Amino acid sequence: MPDTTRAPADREITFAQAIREALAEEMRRDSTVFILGEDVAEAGTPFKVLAGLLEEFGKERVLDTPISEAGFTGLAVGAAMTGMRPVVDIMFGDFVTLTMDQMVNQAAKVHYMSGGKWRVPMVMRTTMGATRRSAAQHSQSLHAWFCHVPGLKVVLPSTPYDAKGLLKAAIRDENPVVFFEDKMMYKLKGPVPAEDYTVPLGVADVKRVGEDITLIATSSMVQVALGAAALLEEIGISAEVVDPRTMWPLDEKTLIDSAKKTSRVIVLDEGYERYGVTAELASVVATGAFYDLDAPVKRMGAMHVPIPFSPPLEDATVPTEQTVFEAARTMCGK
Amino acid sequence: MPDTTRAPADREITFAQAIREALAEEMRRDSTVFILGEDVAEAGTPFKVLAGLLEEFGKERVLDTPISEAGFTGLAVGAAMTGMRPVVDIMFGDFVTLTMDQMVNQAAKVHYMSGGKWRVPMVMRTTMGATRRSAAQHSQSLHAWFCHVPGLKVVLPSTPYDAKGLLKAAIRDENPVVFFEDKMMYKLKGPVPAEDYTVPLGVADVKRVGEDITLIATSSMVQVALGAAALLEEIGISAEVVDPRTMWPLDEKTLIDSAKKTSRVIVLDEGYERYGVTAELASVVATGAFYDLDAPVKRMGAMHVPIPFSPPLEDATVPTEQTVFEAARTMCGK
Amino acid sequence: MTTAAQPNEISEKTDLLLHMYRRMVAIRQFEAQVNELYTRALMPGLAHLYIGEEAVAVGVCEALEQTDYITSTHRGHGHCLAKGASPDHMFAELLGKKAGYCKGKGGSMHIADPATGNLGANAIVCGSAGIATGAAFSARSLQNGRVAVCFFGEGALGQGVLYEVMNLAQLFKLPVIYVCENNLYSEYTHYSETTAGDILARATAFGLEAASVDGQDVRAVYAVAQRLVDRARRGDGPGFLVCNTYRYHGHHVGDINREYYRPKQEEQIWKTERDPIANFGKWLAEQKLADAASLDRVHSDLEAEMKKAVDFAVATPYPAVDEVGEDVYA
Amino acid sequence: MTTAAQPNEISEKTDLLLHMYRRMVAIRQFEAQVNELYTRALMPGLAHLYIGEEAVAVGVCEALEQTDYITSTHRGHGHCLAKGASPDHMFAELLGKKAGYCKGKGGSMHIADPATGNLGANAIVCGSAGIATGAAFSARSLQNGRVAVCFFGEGALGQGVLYEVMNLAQLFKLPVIYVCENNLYSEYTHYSETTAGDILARATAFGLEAASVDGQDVRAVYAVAQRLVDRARRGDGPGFLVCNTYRYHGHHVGDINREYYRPKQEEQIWKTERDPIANFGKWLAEQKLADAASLDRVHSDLEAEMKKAVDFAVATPYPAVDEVGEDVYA
Ligand SMILES: Cc1ncc(C[n+]2csc(CCOP(=O)(O)OP(=O)(O)O)c2C)c(N)n1
Ligand SMILES: Cc1ncc(C[n+]2csc(CCOP(=O)(O)OP(=O)(O)O)c2C)c(N)n1
Ligand SMILES: [Mg+2]
Ligand SMILES: [Mg+2]
Repeated sequence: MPDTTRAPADREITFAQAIREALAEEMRRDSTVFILGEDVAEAGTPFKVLAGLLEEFGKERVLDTPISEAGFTGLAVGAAMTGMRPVVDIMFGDFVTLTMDQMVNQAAKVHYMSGGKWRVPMVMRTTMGATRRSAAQHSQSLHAWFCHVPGLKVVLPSTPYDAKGLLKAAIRDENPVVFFEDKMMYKLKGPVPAEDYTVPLGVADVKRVGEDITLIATSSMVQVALGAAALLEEIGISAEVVDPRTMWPLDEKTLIDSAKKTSRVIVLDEGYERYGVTAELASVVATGAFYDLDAPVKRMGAMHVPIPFSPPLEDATVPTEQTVFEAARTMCGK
Repeated sequence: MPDTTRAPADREITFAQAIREALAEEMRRDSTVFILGEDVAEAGTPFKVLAGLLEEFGKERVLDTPISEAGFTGLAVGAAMTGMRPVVDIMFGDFVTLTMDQMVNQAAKVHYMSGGKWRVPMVMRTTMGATRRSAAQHSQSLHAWFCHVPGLKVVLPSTPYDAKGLLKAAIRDENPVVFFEDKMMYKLKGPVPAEDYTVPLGVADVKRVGEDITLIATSSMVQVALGAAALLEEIGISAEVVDPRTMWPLDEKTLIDSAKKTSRVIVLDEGYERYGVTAELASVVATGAFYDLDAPVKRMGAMHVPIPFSPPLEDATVPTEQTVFEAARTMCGK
Repeated sequence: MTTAAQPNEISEKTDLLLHMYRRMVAIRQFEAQVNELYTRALMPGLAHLYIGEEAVAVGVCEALEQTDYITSTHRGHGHCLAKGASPDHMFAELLGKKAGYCKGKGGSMHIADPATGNLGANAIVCGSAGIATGAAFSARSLQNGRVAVCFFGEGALGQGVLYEVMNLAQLFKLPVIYVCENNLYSEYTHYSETTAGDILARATAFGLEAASVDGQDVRAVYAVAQRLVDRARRGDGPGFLVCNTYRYHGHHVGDINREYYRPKQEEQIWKTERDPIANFGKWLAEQKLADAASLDRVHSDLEAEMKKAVDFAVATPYPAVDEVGEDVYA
Repeated sequence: MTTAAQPNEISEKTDLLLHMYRRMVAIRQFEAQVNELYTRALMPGLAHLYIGEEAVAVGVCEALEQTDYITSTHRGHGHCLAKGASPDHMFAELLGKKAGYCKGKGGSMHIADPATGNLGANAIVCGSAGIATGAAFSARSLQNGRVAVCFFGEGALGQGVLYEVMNLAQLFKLPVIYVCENNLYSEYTHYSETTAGDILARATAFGLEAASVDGQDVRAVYAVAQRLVDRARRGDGPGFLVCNTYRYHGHHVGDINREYYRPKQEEQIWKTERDPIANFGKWLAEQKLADAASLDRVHSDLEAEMKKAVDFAVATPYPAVDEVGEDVYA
């Protein structure tokens, strides 16, 4: 069975609940934490992830904004510099396009440009992931852009346990952190302890131990990888599933060690394959495990097309348990 | 001597002149081509690249805009859909942050989302490159973001010859093309024929033939690679310099063939090394030439820091002839 | 679409008036079928219904030529139909079928149709403001006499790019009309919570000719739209039109329990007292331009037509999977 | 900076007036040295001089407490000095030295100083509008009574994010003042070519309290700034202040031949007839608040002080190369 939790837990909650709990706990702990975004208050976001927070924390700390992604992200940067800890909600990851100047030219650089004098402890939570029939402007996974930017940290949780622990760590972090949640995982259940815990940024997690092939996967692709690993087990292939959990800081060592052990690697990420996260991870592994690899690192990401609306087309754009299974089987020569 | 031109030419012009000629020729050829941007008219841009175009084409075709990068880029998208061929000028590549929604959610997707019915034949020209003492918000090379986006083409010329031919091809292309000019190259001279020619998008160019090591380089890094190659020659190492010229479409074959021939590869790009262009190119080569490589592909890009103002610090952030020379020498075991 | 009517002749133009009535009913019947498709779980994803707002799209689009441009929104079916698209290919698009306007690649939020000047719906709030402005720019450059209309919800007033392009449009004197459909809500939030100051003043501050109108009165919308369109077409610059309206359904088809953000009573008042179709029908009858029976027939005819269009869409095939890679580049 | 003065006591506040005079001269002398450093090729990169606009920064910053916040622009030396920064560390920053306010990492366009509430200059036009608004947000949340001022050139009126944050500020009633320095040009383009409509109306449309003032008259700037600041501090919401002013030099130190975009004569008129320092000095003398000799001494004293500060900056070392990797993450 995949080991999806770092600690024994006697209860299961959904990914969405894990996010909500992390926010609620941090808001209780620290009065400077607040939430800002479109339809976050009464509605609790269209995904209902924040339901109930308004009731507990009031509208001074759970603020509905106009549809002004650049404006309220910029507001968050300034608030973070001056004593608050904003958690900005960008409903669909596709809308981060509108926040790039605030995140990249402002948030990411303030600390460095000021010679370390100002800090920007903020979190931007946003979503990623296709297959919701939402078409090209509501289905992208654009996290690679932020990974490319020094000064930002980038988190992609894959389980309720990680989501909660990483979000709490992100809120406590002194830097701007971009936190990506796959929309398709909100209902995923998993064990989460009731006690306070954090998952440190920069530590990968081996979600499943295996010997024959390494599947390095991010976000919902971890679930796909685990599914593929179960299929592979049936034909006698033992797959290790490694989840970097944070794209930056990146725990290269855990990735490379697994690659060295198994000698075969597939990298899975739901962002576009080209010039995306799979390229970086594949390159890190190809370099770090150069003398141990039996085959080229294989990359599997989204097809190089805007995400189509039509269901049969959309389904063809992202890796699935089946396509990962096939790729791994081929790589293992079975 | 490096072979920096594809055709004999009896005259040398600068990179800036090559850009200007390309624009002027295409504007003469096609009355729907026009230029839009900040201070492009009387001033001819702060880099004076467009000097003289207003005089020839008038203010209906060379238009100064307010400081509204998103707005006028969006305007260009609509104009391109309805019969014009806009060439948008984004003064510093750092300001593309403000255009991401227009370029990524609109320009890149219109053709696909409309099932091929609308087209967006536009060019965005912008700049890249550090070491001008312009600090963190005026020194970035953010082309990797666009490379990651299906529907866009991305061009990075490295010589006056390529600049002219690629820009003409970009203007004639039926798709949105992002065209990056390294600010430090505007004064670079090179042979450029007076006759009409284009350089097709998607064809790499071997800028220098060599046997021992391949330097895959983009934009100004091609010049750095050529300089390093000259130094390497002095110690008996024969370096091949390959310039992909367009990041998308990407001519993988030329890159891989060179890697197979020399067995050693360094990839050079002035964008941030992490999650950037070097990752994609290194990964393509590591996969395509897997059985031929003697060493891991080495990547050299900008350091993972916002570009500092202080000259000694800034100079340390980008690859130089000397650092490339050292890396190549080490790789070749000399 | 028609060009014949002059503002002062409107009341005489029975044909035009009945045509507008038909169009409004067409939109309502179309949307009823969309809701039905959703309820029957036949439609992938979601859709945002235009029911209640029909007079806006119809009033504005009747003031346009076929060759004029529009850009539309996530709530775009009404604009699309008002500009002349045919329901069967629209339904096919909503179902992701190959026969759809965008070969199934766009879906509800991205229907586009060059034949009727529809530059496309847009799922980015305010995402098409630049595009509409650019279409007006090319109309000016190519001197083809066209005008562009940018439809957007009042939620888009929050987006800075709107002010950028209004400034550009006024500086370049572009023939573009920004039509703000104020239906009081953006998703689940009342516009008063997200909109400071005065909406019209936001446009006049940039020098635009601005007006507001009862968006439930198609004749009023048509008249003021025509004034702004004529002005723009003459080269007198951009216009801005606020249409005060209301959406009867939820933000999207899945938004059923709405009481936490808007009272049922409010919905009831709009539906019973201010319905654009019922009131227009009453007026037509009062004016003796149509009798009750013929108006009823419009409804039943269009219901039948829409059902047929749905049947077509349901029956027509999906694109082949390998078409996924086509149309990325032209 | 002072808090003692009440609006109606200004004319009696000789100390304050002389202090403002000194500050304005300090800015002018500072900038003269910057130009000198550029001419002597001692300064890396470029700088944008504030000469001619001194009354704006000084008039506004005198209305603030030290703990209040400002955000600044690419033309930021004046704001920085007016808020109380010391010239030696500023020059050091301009030269990329370790002793600079940002350890040399920021340079001219990014000087920041928490001790004086300076959130930083910004090289993105309108880049700090969000930051200033956010600082006002935290002031409101933390109830620390602070106010934030966002300085920006009239060129920033082109950027949509300004309207987004004005809307937010008004909705949340934030204590922020947006100060538009209209010096007639953005780079090489006259503002009338890029600014449609009416500037003040762009702010009042969002409900902000707006005013415009002669930016060459420090007393006038101070008075109206104080009114807006007091209002904001009381919780009455954001303000918007247009200061009409002029930059004497080019867009940056390298912009020497300017006739193609602005006439020499125009420059001449502003310099001779509307100089904020000369006119203020004349007024002080007329009012018998200072004699000519003491005012002259202010200039020579500050010139000497600035030269000393430059000497410090020139002599002090660069950061060690390995510091390049520090301060990326906190
Ligand atoms: C840039 C962006 N931000 C947020 C959204 C999510 N969203 C979709 S519709 C909508 C509300 C739009 O309200 P309005 O503009 O008034 O149009 P209406 O739905 O009322 O017709 C929001 C916030 C989006 N699609 N795009
Ligand atoms: C987003 C962005 N676009 C363009 C520029 C280039 N630029 C730097 S200063 C400037 C003009 C600014 O004019 P204004 O705001 O009036 O300030 P001023 O220089 O007159 O003080 C421009 C266009 C920039 N720095 N940032
Ligand atoms: Mg609305
Ligand atoms: Mg200016």
